[in-house]
Amino acid sequence: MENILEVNDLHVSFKTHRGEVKAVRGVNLTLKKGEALAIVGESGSGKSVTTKAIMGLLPKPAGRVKSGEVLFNERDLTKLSDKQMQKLRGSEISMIFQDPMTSLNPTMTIGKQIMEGIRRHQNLSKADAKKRAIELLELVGIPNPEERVKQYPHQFSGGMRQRVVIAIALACNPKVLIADEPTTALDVTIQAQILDLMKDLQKKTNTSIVLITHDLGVVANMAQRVAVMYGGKVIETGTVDEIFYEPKHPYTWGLLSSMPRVDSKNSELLAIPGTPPDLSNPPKGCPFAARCPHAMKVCTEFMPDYSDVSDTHKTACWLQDERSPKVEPPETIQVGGDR
Amino acid sequence: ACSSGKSGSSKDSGSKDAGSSNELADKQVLNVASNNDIPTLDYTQTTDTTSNGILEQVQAGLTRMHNDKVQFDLAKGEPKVSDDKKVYTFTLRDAKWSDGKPVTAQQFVYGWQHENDPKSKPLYNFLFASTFIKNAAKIQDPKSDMYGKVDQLGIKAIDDKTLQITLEKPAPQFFLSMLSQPEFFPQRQDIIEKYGDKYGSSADSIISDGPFKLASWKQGSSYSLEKNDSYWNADSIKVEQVNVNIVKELSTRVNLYDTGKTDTVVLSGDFIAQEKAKNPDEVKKGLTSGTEFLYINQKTNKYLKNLNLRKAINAAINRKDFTDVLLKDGSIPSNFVVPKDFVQSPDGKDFRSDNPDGYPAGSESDAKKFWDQAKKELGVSSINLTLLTPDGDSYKKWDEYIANQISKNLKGVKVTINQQPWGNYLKLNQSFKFDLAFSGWFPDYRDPMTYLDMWTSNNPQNTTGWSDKKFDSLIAQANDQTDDNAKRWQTMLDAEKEMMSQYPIVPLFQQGQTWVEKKYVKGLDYPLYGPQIDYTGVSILKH
Amino acid sequence: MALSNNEITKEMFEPVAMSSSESEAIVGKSTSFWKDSFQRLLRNKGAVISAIILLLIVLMALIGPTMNKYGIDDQDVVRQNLPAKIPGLDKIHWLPFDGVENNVDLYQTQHAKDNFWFGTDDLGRDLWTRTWKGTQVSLFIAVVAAAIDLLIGVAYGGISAYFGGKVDNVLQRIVEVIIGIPNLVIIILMILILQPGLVSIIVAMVITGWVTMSRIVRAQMLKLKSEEYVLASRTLGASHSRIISRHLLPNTLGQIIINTMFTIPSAIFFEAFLSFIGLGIKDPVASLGSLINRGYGVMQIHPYQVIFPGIVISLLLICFNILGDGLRDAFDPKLRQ
Amino acid sequence: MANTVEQEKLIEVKNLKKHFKVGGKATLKAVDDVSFHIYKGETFGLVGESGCGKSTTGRTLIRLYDATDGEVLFDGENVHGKKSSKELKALNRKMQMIFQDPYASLNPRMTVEDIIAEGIDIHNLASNKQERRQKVIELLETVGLNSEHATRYAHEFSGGQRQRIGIARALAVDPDFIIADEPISALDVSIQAQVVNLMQKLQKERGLTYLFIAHDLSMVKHISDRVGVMYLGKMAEVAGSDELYDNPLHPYTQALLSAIPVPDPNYERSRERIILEGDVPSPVNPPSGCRFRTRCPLATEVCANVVPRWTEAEKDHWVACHIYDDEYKHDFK
Amino acid sequence: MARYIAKRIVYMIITFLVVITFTFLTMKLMPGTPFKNQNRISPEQLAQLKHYYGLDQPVPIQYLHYIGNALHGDLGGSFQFGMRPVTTILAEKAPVSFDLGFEAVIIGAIFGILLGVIAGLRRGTILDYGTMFISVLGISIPSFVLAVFMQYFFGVKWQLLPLAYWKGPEYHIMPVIALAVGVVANVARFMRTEMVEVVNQDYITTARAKGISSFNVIFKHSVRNALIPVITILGPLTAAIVTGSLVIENIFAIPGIGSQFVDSIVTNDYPMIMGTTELYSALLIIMIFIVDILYGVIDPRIRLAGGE
Ligand SMILES: Nc1ncnc2c1ncn2[C@@H]1O[C@H](COP(=O)(O)OP(=O)(O)OP(=O)(O)O)[C@@H](O)[C@H]1O
Ligand SMILES: Nc1ncnc2c1ncn2[C@@H]1O[C@H](COP(=O)(O)OP(=O)(O)OP(=O)(O)O)[C@@H](O)[C@H]1O
Ligand SMILES: [Mg+2]
Ligand SMILES: [Mg+2]
Repeated sequence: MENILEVNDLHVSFKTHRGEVKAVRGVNLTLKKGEALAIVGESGSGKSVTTKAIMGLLPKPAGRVKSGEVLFNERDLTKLSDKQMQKLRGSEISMIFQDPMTSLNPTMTIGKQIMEGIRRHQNLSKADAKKRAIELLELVGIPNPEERVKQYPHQFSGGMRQRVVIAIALACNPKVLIADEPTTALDVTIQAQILDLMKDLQKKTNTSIVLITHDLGVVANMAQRVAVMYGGKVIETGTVDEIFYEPKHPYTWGLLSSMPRVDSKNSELLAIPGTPPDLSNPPKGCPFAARCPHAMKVCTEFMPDYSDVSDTHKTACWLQDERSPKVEPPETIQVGGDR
Repeated sequence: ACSSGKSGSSKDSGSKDAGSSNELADKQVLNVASNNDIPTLDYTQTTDTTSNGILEQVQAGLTRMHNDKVQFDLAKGEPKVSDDKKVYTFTLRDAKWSDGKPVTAQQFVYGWQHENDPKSKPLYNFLFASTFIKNAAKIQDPKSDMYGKVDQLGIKAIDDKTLQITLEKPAPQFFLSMLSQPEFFPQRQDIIEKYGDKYGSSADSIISDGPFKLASWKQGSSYSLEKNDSYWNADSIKVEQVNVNIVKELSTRVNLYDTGKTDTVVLSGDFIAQEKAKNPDEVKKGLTSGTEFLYINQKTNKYLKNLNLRKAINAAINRKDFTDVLLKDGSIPSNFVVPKDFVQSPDGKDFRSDNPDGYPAGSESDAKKFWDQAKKELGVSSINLTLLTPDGDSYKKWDEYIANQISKNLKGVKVTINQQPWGNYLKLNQSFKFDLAFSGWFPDYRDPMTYLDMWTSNNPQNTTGWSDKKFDSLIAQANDQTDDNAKRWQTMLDAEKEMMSQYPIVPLFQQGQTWVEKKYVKGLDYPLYGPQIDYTGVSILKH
Repeated sequence: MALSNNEITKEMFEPVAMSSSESEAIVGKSTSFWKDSFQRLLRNKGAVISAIILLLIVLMALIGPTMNKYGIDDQDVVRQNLPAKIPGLDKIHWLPFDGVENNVDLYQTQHAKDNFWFGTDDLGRDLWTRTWKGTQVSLFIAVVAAAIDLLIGVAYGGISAYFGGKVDNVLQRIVEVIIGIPNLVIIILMILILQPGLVSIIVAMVITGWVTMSRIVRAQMLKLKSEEYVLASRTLGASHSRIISRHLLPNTLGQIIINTMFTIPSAIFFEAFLSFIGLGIKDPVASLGSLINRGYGVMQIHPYQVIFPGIVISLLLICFNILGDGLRDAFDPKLRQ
Repeated sequence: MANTVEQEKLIEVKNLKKHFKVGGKATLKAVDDVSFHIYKGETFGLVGESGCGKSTTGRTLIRLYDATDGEVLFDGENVHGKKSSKELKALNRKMQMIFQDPYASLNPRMTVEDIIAEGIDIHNLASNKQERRQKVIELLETVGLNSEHATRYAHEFSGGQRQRIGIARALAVDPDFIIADEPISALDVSIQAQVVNLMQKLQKERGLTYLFIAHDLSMVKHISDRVGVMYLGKMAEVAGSDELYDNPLHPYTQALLSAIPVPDPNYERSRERIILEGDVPSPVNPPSGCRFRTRCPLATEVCANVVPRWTEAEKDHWVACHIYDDEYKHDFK
Repeated sequence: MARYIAKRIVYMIITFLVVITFTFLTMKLMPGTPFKNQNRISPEQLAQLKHYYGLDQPVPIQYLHYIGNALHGDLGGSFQFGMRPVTTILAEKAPVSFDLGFEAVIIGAIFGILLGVIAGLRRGTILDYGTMFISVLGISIPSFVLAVFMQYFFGVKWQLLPLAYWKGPEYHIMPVIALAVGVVANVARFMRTEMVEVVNQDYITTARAKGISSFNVIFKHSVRNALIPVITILGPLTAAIVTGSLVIENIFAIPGIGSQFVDSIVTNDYPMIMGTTELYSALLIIMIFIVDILYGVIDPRIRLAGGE
């Protein structure tokens, strides 16, 4: 499969009054056509910033792509002008945000908000755009779409709003859909509805998805591949099975074993001690070193290179180095996924 | 004197240049910027100089003040006077109202009665009593059984053109000038009843029989007078239109004048110097008949009973600096009671002609001397005095100066200013809750008595507590001498002299007036007595 | 990553034990909210400059009147309307300190021997003394009015929010009615009843002034009341007074300070406005407003009579506003991070 | 499990109701006739969708809200009802609460020492400054922090640390019972375990009883001995946690459980879900009868007309559903 | 919504009654009498006049009288204008003041919004600081000082604009600007805050993510939403402007109620003061009401929630 989206060595910084925050420090990602890539990781690890950089939506003038490239169909998005980017956004790449309660304009009807993007990208007449908006609402499972297009966001429940947001994102059949924690703010039962919908739509439209989430359950449910981020870097990436059943990075281990599982009862969870690094003053070496139970001297001094575990599985950890002592993943990790 | 219009003998109150060879402009329009709007043109409700002034321009009475002289206006020449000088019979000329109806004697009778009828809530009818019009005082007195019986008033229409006025005493010298006041004008019953409450509150609710008509009146903004062609003496009126704009800020008025948007503006304070520097020829000055003085309360303040203390206070105030440096508007220091240029004796001499500058007040050193003496006599070294004044912008500066002067020149005297709204001021003043009180007096009629009789022992206006037998008897004497004007005159001069030896009050100054007018304006007059501004003589030269 | 591999030696692969205290350590000095805000404020140049100017003005208001021999009511009409003259600065002609008006050196023509730094008024009073004395009075009025506003507003808003329910309902209805009354008009009416003067101006301004403060305090307290740390305190059994004094007030203080920073200039402005329409402080006592009122009438003739008090009042208003803005930024938690 | 060891009831909630007045005449029935009990030393989990009344239940239990109706017995003593301030204070010492938002639950103007010592001050548990400080340091160490942290302000801490400070504050008065209202939902996954482990450790050491509120079922199951499931102000089901997960009776519980994504790709691939239609109705206008009926795949006419009874369908397994009510059983297939 | 409006109207009436009562009592407490003029009035005359105008009756009776008359639109007669009905005078002058006030508010609002938008969008730049500094100046410099300066330069020195009166449109320029500057400053500051707030909202990011043009993002999404709360300050601001024009009206010789009010105060013209106060209050109350309703109409969240 060809890569539709490729992020190479992306660096993003924010200027704040406390100094420069290096939010993303050399991120590499690839997204293949039709697949769903999940990005998981610590809060503040740069997941949202990475996707915003892809979309060209970094808050100006504080945020800036310092170096690296974002290749979409072989075009480097970081080099595009505002105008060119606007053409792309919403038509080729779309995005969904976390909070459906705030991501819709409260003073504009749902219909208008959907039509806006359509009319911009697909020279449709007003009437046609409206027809399309109604179709889209129907597609995302909103009953009475003819009535609903005339309503305002506050007349919709949270789940409904997220459906609307998805409808907006899918309005122009984008090639890539970036969903930044699309279900975090929703209740489990509603989350299930939305995930179901997304999967369904992906099948229908063959859109590639980048899904950011904290919930490994959601990852397991939705994604084909996973990238694990920590401290502004991708520290491990691989297929879902590789990440869930043969994780190599101690952070991934921690992540997996700090979650209780409905189906297996452990007396104690494995907690990752300490707190994540301060990105305005990032550590020299591996960002996880300070919290890593297997940290070595080298970890605090040097950032490890990526090593290939398999064709699809990469990790950046000194434990992969042959000089390091052999460390077994905690037993809570169900190696091989034998269930 | 002759009744018909004005001869060329216009009196110049200031330094008006008399160059007269100039051609008249095609458009006879005068633009004025004034501080004051007309409060009302309902005869019964006017109390202020602006309203009265306008009424005197748009209406006419038996007489008219012009160039400081009494002229017969609607009266066709001198009245017939009875031997006891108590009954005057006037013949009216054929004058018309602006709606074409004739002016009749009955309209006078109605006017006077209306003016004295409690139902019309008149505000200024006490003039009828002061003029000794028969029964006027009783009709106005709620306690009298004649209260409100206006048909008992001493006025009668013999026929359409003959009017008879009866007085209680021989008519005072000011009688004819008093008849030029709007209160004594004829009134149109039909119009007044037609408009009711709204009468006199808009340009179309009044009709004119005077030199001008009120052409428009936008309250608070502007009004304009237009020559009244149906006025009997319309031929003598040159100016066709007078536009008056109400502008509250003096600096704005001056700016309007400087930019040629208005032809005349009354000045005060520092603007006088400014305009003098800019347009020296256009600044005019004149006196008014207003006098300002301080009451001294010797009724409840035991110190102020002391003559030397009163003299000291009187001498402590440098009036010359006050009028010349501070006011600059042509006001003059007054060490007298009856103002200058206000009224002439029967033989034509000004009341002040014998001592134009008044009685000497003394210098700063005199003040010290008097004060030292007073201290010895009173056995004190310091006293505190309050200076009661009405509130108002102009008083502010005056108070500060006066208070400062007294404190500065009489070491040990401390003066505190107590500014009060008018009603409170009156109350405090009447109940003697003050030490010194600022006051001013404008004449109610054209006679020295209007300044003098209030100081008699039992006069309610005499809120000084000063009681002087000699003065009282002189005033009584003068009031009984209405049949011998020369004698009466001398008695009044003596009375003033007596008063000014006792200092029941501290006279301060006689108000002046300064204004600018463009060179092409001729004949604009701010008379000492009569209308506030007299437009009847105005003409506009080519410019 | 291009690392030269030879820097990495074998012994660097020794495991190092991470102590828990290390991973929990917090670097840097402990900063309280106030210290933190203060530091942020210090970084705001505008606010710092404003604060310095305000300090200077306050200082001058205190010592200015004593710096020459004239009192506020030392009149001498002979020296009336002299323009400002400061020896030294009088050589620089574009500055208004050369004693010259309309190209005439009035000090010569009026034979004035002394220099009047801000000139004199029409009664010959020294405007330097009067300006600073006026500043003193204006500041006094403003600060006292603001302080009383603060007391009433905080008490009213606090009670309303804290006790809620019926109390709140009644108190807020009252506020709603008061808001419907134009405050300028109220102030004027109050002054008319009370007679112009220091006390009545303050009373008149306070009568409506506290409403803003009370609303701010109420809104803030309502928000805080349901904050979890207040609930936590309640579950610990804290008394009303403890909750108010330890939790609600300290967390409202920022807002209170900010609002006060805006109340003071508006009180200064109101006083000036009242003086301007003749309802302010009565002479011979001066306030900035009464000075401007006097000077304004002759502004075109003797501009210096209005310029100096005008500059002082403008500086006061501007600086208070900028400082207020600065404080708001400094206290705004949104600008933290 | 704990419930077999110790059966003494610490908390008994009987027909608890809490209604809020919202705008005009409408009332919002946040908690409507809820009954359950908590045994000494156990952890009782409370789950349910957002807005179903979990927090309100917790807060009414601890008298942050006055109950509209019903009673709450703590060790046999009614929490509500008239109380002297002394009695109230005593009660406050025994019951404590931990809050959801680590950023909002610490007063930003106070040092950590003062925050933790608040209970000590209120109840006069320290005779002097030194003792107070000593106690604070002990508490800090209990929650894995140290004395250096005492002088710092809340904003300098990370979310997990703050949450632990909140726990230390609650522990300061040495309570028997702690209500934890979503103590971990605002924390990052890697931090959640820190807090949960700490809570479990403390329970063991001090014999605490917890009411653990959360909407994360996996965590609730992990920590709780028994679990209550709420729906729209009503209790739907109460059972031992294993029992509930293995044998959910209420259709809502079943749907809830099936909706949780499991972090296991293989499992997820093969899993069948019950996906509920629609949203939770408004508690201002709840549906008649069974409140869940509008979304229930099994709903019949009865459900609209009759409010389901609170029945013990199996031993120690309570449910409010007509399906398990002998009277209506036959209406369902 | 209807219920809400009804409730608000009841409040308006209560507020208004309170204002009337307060004003009435104030007048009763005021020292002095209205009969201050250049004329002299003796105490007897004063008593007589008081009798004429019913000022010697017990206060409660005077109050009931006043309220009764007020309900018929009769606010009494102006003492200083020969008892011309206060309502007539107000009816004549109010339009001028309202005209001036509304022009100032509209122009001020437009420029204020523009400046606020610019500052809000360019937050932290020179443009932002510049705009905000200007608006601090605008708030700080009293309008009357500005008015006098403008009058001197534009009217007298350069003679570009008429320096006084209220006639053609060119007469409006200076007074409206003098008043509008404060509005501009206030609105700009408020607008900026709202813009900064709105620009950081998620829905703006959503809008941007749709790829619509920056122009549309700014105007259709940001400005529109930022404007809604700005409307709330326009009500009180309009009232403040109309009241605040007292001095401006004097300076430019504009025949409005503002300069009238000052005159009434100076002359103790009770009925006029009361009438004007009531008019101002009515204006403020109605403006607040209108703005509230407008707010509801513009913001669908409130409009459709039925004013709960
Ligand atoms: N506008 C900004 N200004 C300054 N710093 C920012 C800004 N936005 C993000 N950051 C910083 O960048 C870092 C990465 O943030 P990001 O939002 O990408 O995290 P995330 O992985 O999405 O976390 P979460 O899971 O909490 O959403 C954080 O340290 C954050 O503080
Ligand atoms: N103080 C209050 N006034 C009015 N309504 C309230 C109040 N507190 C809660 N509610 C309402 O009561 C209902 C239950 O709220 P509660 O906070 O108990 O839910 P919850 O189950 O804790 O939800 P979440 O999971 O979102 O915390 C909600 O509809 C909420 O809006
Ligand atoms: Mg994020
Ligand atoms: Mg909750």
